Amino acid sequence: MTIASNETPLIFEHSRAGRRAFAQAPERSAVGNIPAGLRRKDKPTLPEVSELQAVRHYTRLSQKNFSIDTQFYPLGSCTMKYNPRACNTLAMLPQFLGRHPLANDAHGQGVLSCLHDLQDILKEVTGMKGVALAPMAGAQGEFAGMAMIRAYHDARGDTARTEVLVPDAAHGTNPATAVMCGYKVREIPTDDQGDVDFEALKAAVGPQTAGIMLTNPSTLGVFERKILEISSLIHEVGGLLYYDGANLNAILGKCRPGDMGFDVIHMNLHKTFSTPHGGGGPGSGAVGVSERLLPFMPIPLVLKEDEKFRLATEKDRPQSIGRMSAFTGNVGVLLRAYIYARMLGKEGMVRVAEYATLNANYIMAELEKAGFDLAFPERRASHEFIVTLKRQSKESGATVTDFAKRLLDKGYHAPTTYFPLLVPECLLIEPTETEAKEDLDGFIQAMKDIQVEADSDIDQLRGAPYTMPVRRLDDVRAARQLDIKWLPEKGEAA
Amino acid sequence: MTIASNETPLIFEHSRAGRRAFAQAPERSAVGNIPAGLRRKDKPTLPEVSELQAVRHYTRLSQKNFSIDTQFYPLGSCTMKYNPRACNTLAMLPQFLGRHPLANDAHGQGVLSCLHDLQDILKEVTGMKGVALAPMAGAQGEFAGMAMIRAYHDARGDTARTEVLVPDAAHGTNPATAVMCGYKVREIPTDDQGDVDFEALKAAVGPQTAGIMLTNPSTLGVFERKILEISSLIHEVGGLLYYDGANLNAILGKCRPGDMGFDVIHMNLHKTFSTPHGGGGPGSGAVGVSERLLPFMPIPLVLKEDEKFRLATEKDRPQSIGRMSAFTGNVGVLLRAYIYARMLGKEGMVRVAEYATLNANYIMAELEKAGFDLAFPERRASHEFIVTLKRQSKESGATVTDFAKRLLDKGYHAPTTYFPLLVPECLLIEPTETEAKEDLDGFIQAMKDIQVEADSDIDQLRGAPYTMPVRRLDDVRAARQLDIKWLPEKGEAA
Amino acid sequence: MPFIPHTEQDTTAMLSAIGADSINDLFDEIPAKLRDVDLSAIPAGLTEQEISRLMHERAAQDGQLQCFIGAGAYEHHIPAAVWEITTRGEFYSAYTPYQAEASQGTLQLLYEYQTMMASLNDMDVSNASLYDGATACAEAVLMAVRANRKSKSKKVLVAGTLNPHYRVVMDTITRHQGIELVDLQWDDASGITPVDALAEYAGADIAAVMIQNPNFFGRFEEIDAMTDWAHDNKALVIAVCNPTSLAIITPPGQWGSAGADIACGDGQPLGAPMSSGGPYFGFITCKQPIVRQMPGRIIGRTVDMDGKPGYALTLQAREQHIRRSKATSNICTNQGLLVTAATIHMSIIGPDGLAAVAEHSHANTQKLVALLTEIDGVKARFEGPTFHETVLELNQPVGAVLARLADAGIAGGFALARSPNAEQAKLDDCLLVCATETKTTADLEAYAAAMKSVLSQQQRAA
Amino acid sequence: MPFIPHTEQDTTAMLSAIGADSINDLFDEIPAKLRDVDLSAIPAGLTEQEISRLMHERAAQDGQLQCFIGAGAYEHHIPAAVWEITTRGEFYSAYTPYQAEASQGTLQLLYEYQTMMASLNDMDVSNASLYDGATACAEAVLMAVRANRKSKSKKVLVAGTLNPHYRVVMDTITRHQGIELVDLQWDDASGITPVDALAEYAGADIAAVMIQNPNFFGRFEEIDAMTDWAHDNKALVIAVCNPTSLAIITPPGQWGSAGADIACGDGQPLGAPMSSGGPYFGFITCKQPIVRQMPGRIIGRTVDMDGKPGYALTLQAREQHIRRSKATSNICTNQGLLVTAATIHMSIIGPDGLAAVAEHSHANTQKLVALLTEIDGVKARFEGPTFHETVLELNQPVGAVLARLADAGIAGGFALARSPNAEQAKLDDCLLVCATETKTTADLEAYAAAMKSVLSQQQRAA
Ligand SMILES: Cc1ncc(COP(=O)(O)O)c(C=O)c1O
Ligand SMILES: Cc1ncc(COP(=O)(O)O)c(C=O)c1O
Repeated sequence: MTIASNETPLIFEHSRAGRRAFAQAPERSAVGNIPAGLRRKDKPTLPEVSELQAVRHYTRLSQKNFSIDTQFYPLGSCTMKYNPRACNTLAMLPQFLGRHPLANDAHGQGVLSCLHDLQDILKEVTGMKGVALAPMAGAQGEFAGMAMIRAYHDARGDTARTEVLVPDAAHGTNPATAVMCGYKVREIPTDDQGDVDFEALKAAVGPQTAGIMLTNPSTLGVFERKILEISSLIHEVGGLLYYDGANLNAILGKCRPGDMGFDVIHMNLHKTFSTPHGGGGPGSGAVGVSERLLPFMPIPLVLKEDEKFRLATEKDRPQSIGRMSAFTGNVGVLLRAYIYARMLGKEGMVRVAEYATLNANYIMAELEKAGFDLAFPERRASHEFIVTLKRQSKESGATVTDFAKRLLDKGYHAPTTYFPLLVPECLLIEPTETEAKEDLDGFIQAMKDIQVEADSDIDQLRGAPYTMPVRRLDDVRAARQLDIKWLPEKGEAA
Repeated sequence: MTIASNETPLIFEHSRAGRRAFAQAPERSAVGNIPAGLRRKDKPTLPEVSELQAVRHYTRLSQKNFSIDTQFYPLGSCTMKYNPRACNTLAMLPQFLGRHPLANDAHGQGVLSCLHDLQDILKEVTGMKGVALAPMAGAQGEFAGMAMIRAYHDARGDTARTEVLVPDAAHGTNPATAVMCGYKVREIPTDDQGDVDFEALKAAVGPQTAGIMLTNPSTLGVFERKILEISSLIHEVGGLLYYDGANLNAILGKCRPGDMGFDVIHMNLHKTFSTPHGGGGPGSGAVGVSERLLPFMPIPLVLKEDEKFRLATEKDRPQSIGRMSAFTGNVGVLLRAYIYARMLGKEGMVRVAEYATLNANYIMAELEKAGFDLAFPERRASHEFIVTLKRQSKESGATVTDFAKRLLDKGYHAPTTYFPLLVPECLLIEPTETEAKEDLDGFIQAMKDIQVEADSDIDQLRGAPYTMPVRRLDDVRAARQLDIKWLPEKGEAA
Repeated sequence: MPFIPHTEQDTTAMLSAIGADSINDLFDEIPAKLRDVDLSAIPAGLTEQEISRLMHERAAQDGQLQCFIGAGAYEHHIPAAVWEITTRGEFYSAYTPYQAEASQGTLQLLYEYQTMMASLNDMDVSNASLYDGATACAEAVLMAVRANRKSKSKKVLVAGTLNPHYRVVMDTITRHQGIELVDLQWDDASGITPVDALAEYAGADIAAVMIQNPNFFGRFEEIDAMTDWAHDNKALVIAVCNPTSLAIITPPGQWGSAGADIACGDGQPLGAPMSSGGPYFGFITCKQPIVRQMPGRIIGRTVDMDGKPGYALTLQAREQHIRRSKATSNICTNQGLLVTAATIHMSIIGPDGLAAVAEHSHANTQKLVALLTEIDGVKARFEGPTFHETVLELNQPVGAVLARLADAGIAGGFALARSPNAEQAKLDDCLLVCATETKTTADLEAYAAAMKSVLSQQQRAA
Repeated sequence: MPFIPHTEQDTTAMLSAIGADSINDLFDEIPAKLRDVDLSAIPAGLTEQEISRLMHERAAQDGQLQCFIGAGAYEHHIPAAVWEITTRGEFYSAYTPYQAEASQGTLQLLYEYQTMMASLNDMDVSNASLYDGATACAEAVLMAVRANRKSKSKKVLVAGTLNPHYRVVMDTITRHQGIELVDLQWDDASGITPVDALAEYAGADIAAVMIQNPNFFGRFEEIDAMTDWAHDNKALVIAVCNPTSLAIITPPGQWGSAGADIACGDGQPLGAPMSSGGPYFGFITCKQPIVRQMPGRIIGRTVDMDGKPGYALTLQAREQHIRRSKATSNICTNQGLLVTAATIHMSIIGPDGLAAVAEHSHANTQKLVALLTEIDGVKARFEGPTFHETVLELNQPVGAVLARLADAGIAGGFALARSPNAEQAKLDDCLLVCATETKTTADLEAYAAAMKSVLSQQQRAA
């Protein structure tokens, strides 16, 4: 409808010199003793608009987004489930928002107790021996994890370990992280059932192996069945196991990375623990560790002593890999995760995995019946699974992108496309546990309808989307004719 | 765009027996000692949905509305200006929300002091001698006002006054209210300049005149120039003057009803004092009175005694017309109005009238230049003015409804249509002070473009709107084939 | 200039387009002597930061008591989602849905609301809200008098157990239309209206009988017998109900053999915070045949030019903007945003959730009454079951006890001595208490402990 | 089952479609010995009402101190509209905008953000956020080392006046990549880095020089001389800035004759509440030629199939999901929602508003320092002007003083003894204070009065 489909001018186009939301800032005043030479002479290009103009502009912009609150969003690997509103409301209580990070612990017993309890809950549900909440997203959790592995080897004088093993299905953050921690990455292939190719793995391990980074269930949507064998193999050669917890939703309360033999794990609290993704973040990548990595955990940690809570420092944790953020990490995100965890409770944790898995297997079964090819038809889906359009794309020319864009027209966010890289023309579909059967059915029907369209009217399909604020965007031009900042002289939207 | 343009099923269509937002209510429990015979046997048709389903449904529904936060909304007589967000946030502080209306005054000094200060501010800005905040909307304020006029006459034993004078341009609530207060309504015609026809008025007044209900500036968008003469005339015959404050925005801080000689006035705080209209309400119709009506004000009033605040009761105010609501009126609305009034301050009040009037006169001037006919071309606009499409409708066949619907397509809410009733094919246009020149220019351009379309492609115009969630609706069918409740057996949206 | 976007250039350009020299010129039609306004008594404008600080200070003055007061306003858990969605700009800052095509969000929601409210009352139709429970009762009386074509009397019998705050508003509003409201006395032992009280009116011309159930004392009226009596005597029945109770208590549509004709009340328990008294919203529902006598807005489902379903205001010919002096009511602005909240609230908690809330509120009140009546000097005033409010009798002046409880952070209930209904006010040692589902056992015990301590101190002091 | 919509019938139907007997069967590929999890140590689930009560209790424990701490996190007024819009579901509950056509809201907002942030720093380009100021500094170092093709050394000179919390994180993150961070000592009298301190590195292979201005002590560095020195010596310049200061202080793009090459910092002062340390967001901006070395997401404007403008992620070939082990950083999830808030915040307050905030924060800090240094036992530690933070020296142990001030409801500042930078920690009688525009004169006076009373009591006790 019109509300959002008109082109929306940039906020700068509403700007007029001297306009301002006058209730929102004091009048200008003298600059006191700051020497003129240190002062800015030009005016930065911030918009000069009224409060109403800003409110209207951003309210309208918001309407141009798909989101969990408005659409089914089966984005594989991303766990787009309902973000309970109470988590936001309660994490934003004024005392929580108003506390300075360097205020003393005595005036922070409330927030610290929540963080401490969250550490405990995450320990229990992952089976790890310690949990640190410092990392600010999954990738930073990975960094903390790999840095701990490195610190462990270093502490033992075991410095010949230069290599980290990463399955070819891994998320890009895994190899990128290993490199940031000074390791070389060796890719391990996947077998035709979606498991790690065990023989290849055996061939790859050795004294140079610092560790392996795995996610289980993997990004292929299947549970790594030989996980215990892999764990023994790596440990035997002196390596450690890293668990990428992006897929923890699949097994929450059903089985635990700690029991599988992992030494370190990060959790994406913005996935499994339902903190919102906010159009890109923030997240939280809390890490859990086994006994041997306890000394190396990042700080701060919340300690409980005599019923009082305090933040551990370098003094308490001399072997720590250090700090990941200026202060205490994404505390507001952690509060949301804590509230969510308490609302789930022990009974609720396991239901997450159960119904997420039920939903994924249901869509998988129905799509298979409808003639779609599964990447791993003989496997159970975990909380997600992969459809490959390789055959169709040959038959009709319809690509994964075509399907994705057409789904938008039908009111569904597209699944993850072209990831993992090793499955051609793939869609990674993750419905999550918070979606109802009839919404899954709607999505299944949409997929079938698009298939019909692919077979009957490929040009129509290729033109999708038709009902979004814009049609398919020119990515190549975006990179070639780089326009990443509005310039006053550019004037009206080019 | 798709987000909202799909037909949205009713919430009941998402309902499944046994589904529920389980975090939101305790488990069912025994009904204790309530006898079985008193208990309900059937289940009411409330939806059984998950929390996500409810959130998604109503978030999507909201996107189908035009609103101040998303569109220019020049709805005459309605003062659709920016509702500052802080007013909402601060009126919803937990202590305000959590206070029971029957809690003692000692635990309500904060809220009562705000209401008391608001009474004072409204007194000053209207020039009245007392203000009562009890009425819950304009129409209830009118009722309170007319009931006070009646109580005044009755208290003086002056019971022969049976008639209330109402200009033909008046809002429907005026005559409806007069009747609820037991009066007969006599309509007074308007002269060709938009003023009350003074000769007709003179002829109509007499010992039977209880009073007159006026709004000034009137709903014709012009200031009643003979107001002082009218006031003398009515007072001479022993009648009282009622001021319908719906248009107070036009004169805020510029001139005062009290100074014009009005005896009672209601204010629509949801207009002039910018509390949100909420898709239909709530409002607040605070009333202000002259000296002689002070004893009759509705209760409760907030009294200040020894720096403490308390609510006046029947004992304090034996001649009061009584209570308008179970408790203290729409307190939350009053808090919003208070916050807004304090943010405006004395300097801000007058700017409201000034810029609201500037905006209206500007659009009026530009539309006149563009060939539109004004209802009163020789008059200044107040904060609003009237365009009449009588000529065009003859020439091209385009009606006010056609213009209104086409404006929606262009992203503007329609002005008020076909009101006041005495001007044929009229649009009552009120931009308010919070809209910027370029948005007014956009609206003016849209009006011109529609005129062009009216002259060139009337069928296209008649088909509008095209970009809303629905096209023009069949009002006749709505009234004839009454469907005002969903029935399970109706099934899918009929 | 807070909230005003005009730059100096804008203003200049606009004035020149108008052909005026200054903004002041635009006011030149206003008589000069009116144009000199002194606003010096109004304080200067505050920034948002300043007003924010002020309002936080004022809010802090009010504190936050543990609330055991009911009497027409009830503390219930409101899901966080309710007001987060309700205050979205598109709902919050929209006007009445006069342009239906650009208001389908609000209109569909109201249609859903009408469905829920009608069903909760088991009545045929609902309007889209009135101001509050009290004005809903007043409008219901006016409506009944209009609707009862068989009656000429404009006489309405009103159970004396009606919420007294509603009763006084009914006086204010119906006073000028020749309506006669006759109060029925309740039975002193049971706190309900004896059907016998009606006997004296048998055969008289009565337009309607108004009954609140559960009544103001929390007690259950003999709704079936009263309803049948009214219908036998050609009077309409106006039911007044708390919507929470309707999840588990016989709804008005099922009273007696034919059901009530009009059912109304206050929607506050469905998602509106207590807020010192408002905004709440009044609901009114009725039987189909008298829908054209209904006051207020009604939304209907219809179709657009393409035959696609959509929603619009309907039956507007009842309303003041069309019918003017002959309208069913003068109401225009209603309580739309509260209805928005209530609709979302009902959707989230659902029929089972609402029933659970009712059950727990009932159970908590029973528990509280049991704890309190164990204390020396406290006993239940009326015999028989209650819903979620109960009248207790103290052996000491209630006002002083409540003041002491408030010092201990407890809003202990409503002193019936403060009832604006003079008959009720005679129950001057009585206290109406209420404990909703928001109270834990610890809360109830804390109240009982505080009461015990207050009573024993007062006793000692006396 | 909170948050799970499945009815029993749904579950049964779905299992039968799958061909499984029970949900448990769906986990049959998991080795049996892993499938027996004991969660008994986790508490049972709470309803929203219960968790709400718990969180309110915990929040109350923290209280609300008057805050005079800065040191990297600043209390500023945040317009109410900022978070009301930011937490709208469409922003709050959206993922990273991978499907551009269904994410134009977030994408256009980010494009606007990039414009504002680049302009505030007077740099060519901005990314769409990093985690926080500390990690932004670490990424800036890695980026500079990659970007400075002329340098082989991976050696970066870092002003010792850099925020010490940033400095330790830089260690954590850059440690494994052969980076050498060399700290420069400040001048003891003025609290700034003497240009002379650089002399010893003249002609050496230095990849970059990092300077914070205003520095951690609130003092202004000799940015022009340092920048020119660096460029003369083929080193890049990394500027670290507080965005509030940029409204009135020379921005990095104007440092020296060529401007800094990379400018970064923490965006918290632009609309993020202090929240015990997060979530905030890191910003990073740079000169156009090195944009391909930038970490994190970048949004570009492009056109759609119809030639209509639109926005999309661009230059993704730098990122981990494409470049994997060769990416410019491993960052994936960033701090998008905080950037949303900051963009709305900057739009509402505008350039003049931000300048006014900076000016008032400066003036308030000056006033506070004047009041405090009137007290016996308090003096300014460094000579010269400061922005909105100043180091004071007390004649008593700072820790004890702060504890007493906290009892009086005042968070009095940051004790430099707690600095993780050992050199800074030597300033162990020193206190870093900050008074932003949120403080009234009465607040400043109350702080001074409390300080006076605490110091005189401590003196007496000693
Ligand atoms: C499998 C996997 N690993 C790691 C990550 C990185 O997590 P984050 O985005 O929180 O940095 C993701 C997130 O997309 C992921 O899907
Ligand atoms: C001129 C006029 N008078 C009275 C009213 C009635 O006010 P309310 O809707 O608040 O009852 C209105 C509102 O539309 C109006 O425009």
